[in-house]
Amino acid sequence: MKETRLKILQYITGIGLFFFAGTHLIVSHLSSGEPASWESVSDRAASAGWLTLYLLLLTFGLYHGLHGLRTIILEFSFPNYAVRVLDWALVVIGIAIFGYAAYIPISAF
Amino acid sequence: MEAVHDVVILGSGLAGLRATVEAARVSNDELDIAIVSRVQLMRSHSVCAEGGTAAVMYPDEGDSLELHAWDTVRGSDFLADQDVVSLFVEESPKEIRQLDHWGIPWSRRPDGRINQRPFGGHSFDRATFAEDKTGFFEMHTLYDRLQKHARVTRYDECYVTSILVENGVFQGLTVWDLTSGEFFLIRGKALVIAAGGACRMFAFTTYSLSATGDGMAMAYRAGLPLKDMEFVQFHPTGLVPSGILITEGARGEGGYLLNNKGERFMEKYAPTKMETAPRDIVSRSEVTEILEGRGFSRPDGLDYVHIDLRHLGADKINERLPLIREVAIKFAFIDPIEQPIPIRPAAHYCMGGIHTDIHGATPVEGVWAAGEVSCMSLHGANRLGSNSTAECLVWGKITGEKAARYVMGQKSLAPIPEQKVQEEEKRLFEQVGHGDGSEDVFVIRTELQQMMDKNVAVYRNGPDMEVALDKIRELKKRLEHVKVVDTSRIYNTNLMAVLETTNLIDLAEIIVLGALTRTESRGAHSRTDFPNRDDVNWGKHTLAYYTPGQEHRFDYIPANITMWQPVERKY
Amino acid sequence: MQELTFKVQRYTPGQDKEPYLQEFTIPFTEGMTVLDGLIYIKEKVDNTLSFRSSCRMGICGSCGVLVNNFPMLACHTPVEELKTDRIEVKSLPNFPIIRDLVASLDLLFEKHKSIKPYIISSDIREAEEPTAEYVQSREELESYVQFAYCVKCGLCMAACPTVATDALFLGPQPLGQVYRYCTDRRDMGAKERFHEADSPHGVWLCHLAGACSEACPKGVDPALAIQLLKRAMVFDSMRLAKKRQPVTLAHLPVESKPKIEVPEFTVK
Amino acid sequence: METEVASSEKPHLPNRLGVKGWVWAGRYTLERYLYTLHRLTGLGLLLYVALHLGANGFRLGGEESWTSAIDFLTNPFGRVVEYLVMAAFAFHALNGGRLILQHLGYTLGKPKPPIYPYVDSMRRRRPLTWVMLAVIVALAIYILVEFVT
Ligand SMILES: Cc1cc2nc3c(=O)[nH]c(=O)nc-3n(C[C@H](O)[C@H](O)[C@H](O)COP(=O)(O)OP(=O)(O)OC[C@H]3O[C@@H](n4cnc5c(N)ncnc54)[C@H](O)[C@@H]3O)c2cc1C
Ligand code: HEM
Ligand code: SF4
Ligand code: F3S
Ligand code: FES
Repeated sequence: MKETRLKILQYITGIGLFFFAGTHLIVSHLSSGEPASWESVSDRAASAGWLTLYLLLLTFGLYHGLHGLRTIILEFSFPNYAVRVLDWALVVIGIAIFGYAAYIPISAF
Repeated sequence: MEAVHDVVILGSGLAGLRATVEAARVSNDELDIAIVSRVQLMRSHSVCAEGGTAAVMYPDEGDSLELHAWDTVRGSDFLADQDVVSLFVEESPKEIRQLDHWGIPWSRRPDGRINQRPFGGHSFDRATFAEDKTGFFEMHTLYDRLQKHARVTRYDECYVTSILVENGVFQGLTVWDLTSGEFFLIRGKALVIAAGGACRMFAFTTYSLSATGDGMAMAYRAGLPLKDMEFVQFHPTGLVPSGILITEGARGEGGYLLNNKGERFMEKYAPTKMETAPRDIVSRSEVTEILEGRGFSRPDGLDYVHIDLRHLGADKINERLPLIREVAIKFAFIDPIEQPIPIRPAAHYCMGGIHTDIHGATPVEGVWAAGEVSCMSLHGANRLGSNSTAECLVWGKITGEKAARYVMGQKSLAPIPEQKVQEEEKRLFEQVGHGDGSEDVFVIRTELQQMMDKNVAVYRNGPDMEVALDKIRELKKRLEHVKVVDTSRIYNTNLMAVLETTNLIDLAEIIVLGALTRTESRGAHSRTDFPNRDDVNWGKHTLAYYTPGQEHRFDYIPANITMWQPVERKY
Repeated sequence: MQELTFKVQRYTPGQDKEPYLQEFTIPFTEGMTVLDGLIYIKEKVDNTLSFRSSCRMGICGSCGVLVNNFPMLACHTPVEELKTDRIEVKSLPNFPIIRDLVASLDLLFEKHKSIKPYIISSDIREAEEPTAEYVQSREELESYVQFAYCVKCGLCMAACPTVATDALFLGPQPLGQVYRYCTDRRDMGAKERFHEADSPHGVWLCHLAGACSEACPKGVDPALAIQLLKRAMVFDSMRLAKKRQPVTLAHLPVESKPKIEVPEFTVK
Repeated sequence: METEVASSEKPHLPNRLGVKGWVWAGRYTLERYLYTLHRLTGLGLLLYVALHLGANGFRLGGEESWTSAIDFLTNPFGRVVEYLVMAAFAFHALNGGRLILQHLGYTLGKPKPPIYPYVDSMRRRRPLTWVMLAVIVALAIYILVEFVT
């Protein structure tokens, strides 16, 4: 059951995001100090822990967001043959963004 | 335009759906079956059936087929054909089990087996029920099951205007598709008529608005005789003022009937059975109470008595009679847990119908009839509650099977009755469809209904019915000058009302003529000028024949007595 | 309240390009329903008005319309309940208009059919030639009977925001019936129906807007059925579902009570 | 003439609400509008993520380019956007939690034969939903206070 499995992932990534994105947001937007300064950013990029968190966050966020987007697009009465095209398009977009976005922190590691 | 099918089923009530499923089943989906209904299939009047379906399910707990047969025969005031009754009691338990296997939510006993409740005139608790929505659940179980059969073509909202028969052979139906406005012919090799009853000729009735006796009237005009039309059942508990039914199950579960003094008046009329006496008796008792001043009066004349459920308690009412509670709150602003419900007798069932043999076959080759539209005669002069849904299932099955087997015996189609179709289309859209008439169909219909309520009701008498007859003939004349304002062919309910009213008036005439001739009181036909049953002269069925351009012709055939000779009917 | 102002949607194909609202003023009588109002208009004011009705007791499901911007059964709505004397009646949204207040529900019926809404039995012989009834406990009955209350009126479909955009979405009524049948112990067809519900326009396009349950006039609660269906499907796809025992037939009790007496036959 | 075919042939007027129905459809209470809000916040967050990832590219240009880009965050408009993202996240996260639970049938109660007047499962659980909304609002206010100070 393909759709069911995809949706289970949507839930799991949702729960994951709750923690990862939550931490990320609190650390980088709410904590005192200058979380977004070049130093802080570079510091975090140098730590394996933070790097893992970022990559997980990125994976989960991309899956969750793009699957969510897919759901909405499907609702415009997407016929079945077009769904496959859509799916592949989203996969390609997802991988491209992932490659680009993962390269940045990894390159600084 | 025309459509061709093997078997055509007219009507999608319990009988029609059951027949369709059976025809598809016995033919292994090889026959091309059409089901035609003036409403969307699952909206048929049968969904209103509330109380239960009679069947002998517990022979080891005291019930027996003979007992069910005896109750039915006695209930019918000894007019039922007893061979028909025998077949019926044997088949109905099978139908209960069949529906169980098809998914109906029958109410259950604590041990997980099917529950049954007491019903009027039955000596054993044998009304199988699904809460108080029995007909509804049966309909939807059958409708759902129908979805399994791929070769069934459905004609939802197609109003059949005539049944075409030539030289005693079925040709087809002329149909007006309400949603597209098309008028066309459906040809078929066999027809099952399951088009329901006709009590919408009364104003205060439990019937759906769509049950206007079309099937009976069309069959009659096609040359099929109608049997025992004068027997119209009045249900004792129609909710005031709408006429919506308060199920007999409410009394079966222990509800009391009370007059304005708070007395359980059934003590006087049926001391052993009390509230669960047969319907004709309870209805007469209520009318007597009201006439003798022990009812409650209303300015609109709908005087009433009470049915009191309070002592049953909230739990039992919510579990066993949820629909009754909902209906009472919605339509009378009364919660039966806290207040008694105002009720009075309401026109409820046509014992009469298309004359058929024991297997539902009509005198025309290739045509069967089942359900309320037919009269085999199972109910005689008075139907027992819960026997009708059972009848629909039993004869739905029988006729569906017979029709399918008939067609599988390599029958050919009758030739196209080109001319008849054209004439019918003309009758509909040209003759009736003019806007310059002087009469309003809704006025005519209301006058008919009010007159029937007044003159052809629970108690009848000669002079009243003479007045009724005159009125009917007057209305019939006036209907010829009716105006149809609506000019569209699509969903023209104005024109539809004209067709319905034509049918109702024809049937009303037959009812009144039959009732006038029958100079006795039997079952639901109760004449104050002839208060006794007359087995010597009237132990027979009335048959009415259509004779174009002339008076209706009446004939009589004896009731088929195979088990019990008539005796006095006491409860 | 003495008088009611009805604003009724009118549209006759071939005559009108667009639906429009027509205003009628009619007398109020106590206990009258929206359907009574429409019937009054039809019979006394304008014979050309078209709408559906049959049972007039809220059980046949014919008369679904949009009353003051909420889907309702016209016959099941006493005017008093609306708490206003201005009543706007339109045909159900998300369904094509046939004429005036009459909407085409064909799409609903087709979708309903597509989910195999009937008992799929493992023992075909017994299912078609019953020998006895199946036993069903109270809990088993209660697990589905609420969903069997559905009158197929389509109000839920008119309410659902996903149906509003997606013509292919199965929708609350069919999905609710998927669960109704899958959870019935007499049925063994869960897999087949899960397959239908797993399509891109199936159960996962329900985002729990809850409007379906809010609009449902018969207390069916399709939203609940759908969420329970999702759970069943999630468990099934993760192979966590418990295996269900097939139903058992009722056994005849050992003891039997004496028969009630029947009068002797008097004809031989 | 089969109805399946005929239905598509008949010239009936389509009457689908379309996207308009997400925004306003009639007198519905809470959940139908939470649905819209969840969707809006989801899309908003996705948009933000996209921009955010794009902006991250400035890091490749070294400290200077990053700092100038990040300056945006300190101007009032940037602050408002940042706040909205935080608030949207708070809503989407908590409501998402509710949805996950309820989509799987939890907290909704068991089916039972309806008793008139009918109360559906959503309505029965609505108090919980209101509590959730209250928490979201409290969070949003808390974040606002944090932001201002
Ligand atoms: C309120 C109420 C409660 C009842 N409760 C019980 C009960 O508890 N137990 C019991 O045993 N009996 C009960 N009955 C009686 C029983 O319900 C009916 O006798 C039975 O349902 C009739 O079913 P039917 O299939 O013969 O016809 P119906 O259900 O009336 O169906 C008639 C069909 O014919 C179609 N039709 C009619 N005219 C045309 C036309 N011109 N063109 C096309 N189609 C047409 C209609 O669309 C419909 O589909 C009750 C009756 C009423 C009124
Ligand atoms: C914080 C944790 C999050 C949780 C718990 C969560 C939960 C959910 C859930 C359960 C859904 C499915 C809703 C439905 O099908 O009805 C959903 C949809 C969605 N989410 Fe999230 N989400 C979270 C974060 C995010 C983030 C960070 C984004 C942005 C990238 C996002 C974007 C979306 C989108 C676009 C949808 C589709 C909305 C729709 O179908 O209406 N979510 N979310
Ligand atoms: S679930 Fe409720 S609203 Fe939907 S069709 Fe069934 S009865 Fe009507
Ligand atoms: S309204 Fe629609 S989105 Fe789901 S809960 Fe009901 S089906
Ligand atoms: S007329 Fe039957 S539900 Fe309204």
